[in-house]
Amino acid sequence: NERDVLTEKLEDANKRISDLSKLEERQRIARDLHDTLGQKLSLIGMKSDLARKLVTKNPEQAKQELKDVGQTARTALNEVRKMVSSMREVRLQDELLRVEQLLTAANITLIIHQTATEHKLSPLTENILSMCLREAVTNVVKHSLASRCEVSIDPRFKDVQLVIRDNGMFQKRKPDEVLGSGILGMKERVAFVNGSISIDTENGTEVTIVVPNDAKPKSEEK
Amino acid sequence: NERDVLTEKLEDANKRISDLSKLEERQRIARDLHDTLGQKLSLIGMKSDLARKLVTKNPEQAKQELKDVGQTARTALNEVRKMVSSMREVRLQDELLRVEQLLTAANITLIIHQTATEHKLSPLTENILSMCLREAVTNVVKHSLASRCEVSIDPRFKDVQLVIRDNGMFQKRKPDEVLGSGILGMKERVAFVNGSISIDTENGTEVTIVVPNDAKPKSEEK
Amino acid sequence: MIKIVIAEDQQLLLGALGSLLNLEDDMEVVGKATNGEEALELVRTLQPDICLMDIEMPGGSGLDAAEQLKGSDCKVIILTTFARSGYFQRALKAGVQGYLLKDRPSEELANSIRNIMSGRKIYAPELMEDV
Ligand SMILES: Nc1ncnc2c1ncn2[C@@H]1O[C@H](COP(=O)(O)OP(=O)(O)OP(=O)(O)O)[C@@H](O)[C@H]1O
Ligand SMILES: Nc1ncnc2c1ncn2[C@@H]1O[C@H](COP(=O)(O)OP(=O)(O)OP(=O)(O)O)[C@@H](O)[C@H]1O
Ligand SMILES: [K+]
Ligand SMILES: [Mg+2]
Ligand SMILES: [Mg+2]
Ligand SMILES: [Mg+2]
Repeated sequence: NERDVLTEKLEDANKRISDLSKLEERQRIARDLHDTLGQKLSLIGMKSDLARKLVTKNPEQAKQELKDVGQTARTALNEVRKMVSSMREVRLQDELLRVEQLLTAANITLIIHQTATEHKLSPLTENILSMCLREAVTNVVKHSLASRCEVSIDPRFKDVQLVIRDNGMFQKRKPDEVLGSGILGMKERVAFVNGSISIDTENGTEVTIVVPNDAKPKSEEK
Repeated sequence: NERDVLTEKLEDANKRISDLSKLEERQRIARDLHDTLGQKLSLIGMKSDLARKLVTKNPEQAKQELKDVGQTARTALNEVRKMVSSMREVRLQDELLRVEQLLTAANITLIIHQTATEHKLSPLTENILSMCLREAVTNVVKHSLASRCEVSIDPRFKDVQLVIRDNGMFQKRKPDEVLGSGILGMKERVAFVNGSISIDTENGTEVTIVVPNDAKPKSEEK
Repeated sequence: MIKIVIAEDQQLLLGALGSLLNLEDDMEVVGKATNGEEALELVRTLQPDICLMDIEMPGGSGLDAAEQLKGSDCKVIILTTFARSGYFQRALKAGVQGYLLKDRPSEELANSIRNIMSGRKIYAPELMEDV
């Protein structure tokens, strides 16, 4: 019928958008790669050839060329590193999209409360919050039997508060059951940046996480 | 009104799909880069340091290390090239060959007008033109009853014009027929890069597409 | 003399790193391994002061080996190229004294080794972002 046809069309359109976006991103990266790395690698090739010829004729000059080679290689690697880390930064907003899909698939209504804010979160903060969000929502899907899940994100002056609440039932473990690693993992990560986490199991489950805005590992020693 | 709300929702959804797809693609590429380039660039850095220290102490050994540096740089450059070229996709000329086969099989004569040119098309431009070419020619084969099809490709200073013309009859749809997705898909793709498309159904069907030479998705404009 | 064992699966890198450190007056590379298992064996038999460890090696990762060496007299330095999810945390748990980039100039690496010998811990900021 007509509705099915429309649904199918929408799916087609979504697939097209996704393909084009991927293509576009690939091409952008390809251009970057080509421009930044291609040139530097050619330079390294040429300079190392030159240095080889200078080893006997002009050792001092050879050393200078070799300094350039080392420097160029390190700059290139830094560029790759930056490229890679900007590519794999887990953004909280992206993670929100993912958990939305997860909850939709599980037929649990998601309600998001988000305070608009100018505070930029540090990548580490975003990473830790994303991981906790994912784990807490996974637990809601796996254990809660809830029909609704609320996520609220509240970036304040010095810290961010993330709350994941469901209207199900917290499942107590039997004494002989093995412990899950999810809650433990959240605790470890949050502790790692001197944040706090608490879990209220009164009505459904409510996980409250507070993490400093500019999270730094506490063990950093220099 | 309701229609506006729906349209806005759809746009939101499209943006989400696009963002997620880009993220996925970036992460895939990050993994690749990581594995191939990181090690080689580290090796180059170390070997050039070593060679520098050996220039006076052991010139022969220094030369040997430098051979390795040059070799590693060239291997890495090849890998970058491969990666970059695998990121570039469908070529318009390849698509032309494909539609030629299609038309031959349908017993429709193909006439190609192509302005020789030095203008290099951006990969995204090529991709979008290729897709439109394929769809328009598929329509000629499916609906036109034509004996002849002309394709002209005209890359100009700032944009490219692609025209697909047939000498058949445009088939009007009956009001109750469901819409095809082909023309819609072309429109969407062309709009995605701020191009234009028009369809003249006076004598046979003539589809005219104009796309910027260095096509960029609209969303990149700031 | 600072006695060093290196574990690195890429032969060329292992060779270059070994030669570079041997060129330092106060250092001696006493053993070279190509995986974590071998590294553990060499540390047991040769009793080095420092073990430099790559992470990803077929046949026993550097992080596994570092965990085994936790609390031993041999100080462990992890050398790696990129941050990767979870690695830094594991390295911290294993109590490594250094978590450094592979591509820093050799002079810098030598200095880091000396500082770590005198009891400091050094972690490269580039490698800490991923958790
Ligand atoms: N939202 C929730 N609703 C109901 N029960 C929960 C919820 N979150 C956690 N639990 C209970 O707490 C236990 C511990 O959670 P945790 O995430 O640590 O382990 P897990 O989910 O069982 O395993 P893993 O995390 O390794 O996937 C769960 O097994 C479950 O019994
Ligand atoms: N070259 C053509 N000659 C005659 N009629 C055409 C031609 N191109 C399009 N049409 C008419 O326009 C309609 C819409 O084309 P469109 O490509 O959008 O859909 P479709 O080809 O029917 O389906 P789909 O492309 O989704 O397989 C066609 O069904 C046909 O009636
Ligand atoms: K020495
Ligand atoms: Mg869990
Ligand atoms: Mg069609
Ligand atoms: Mg390795």
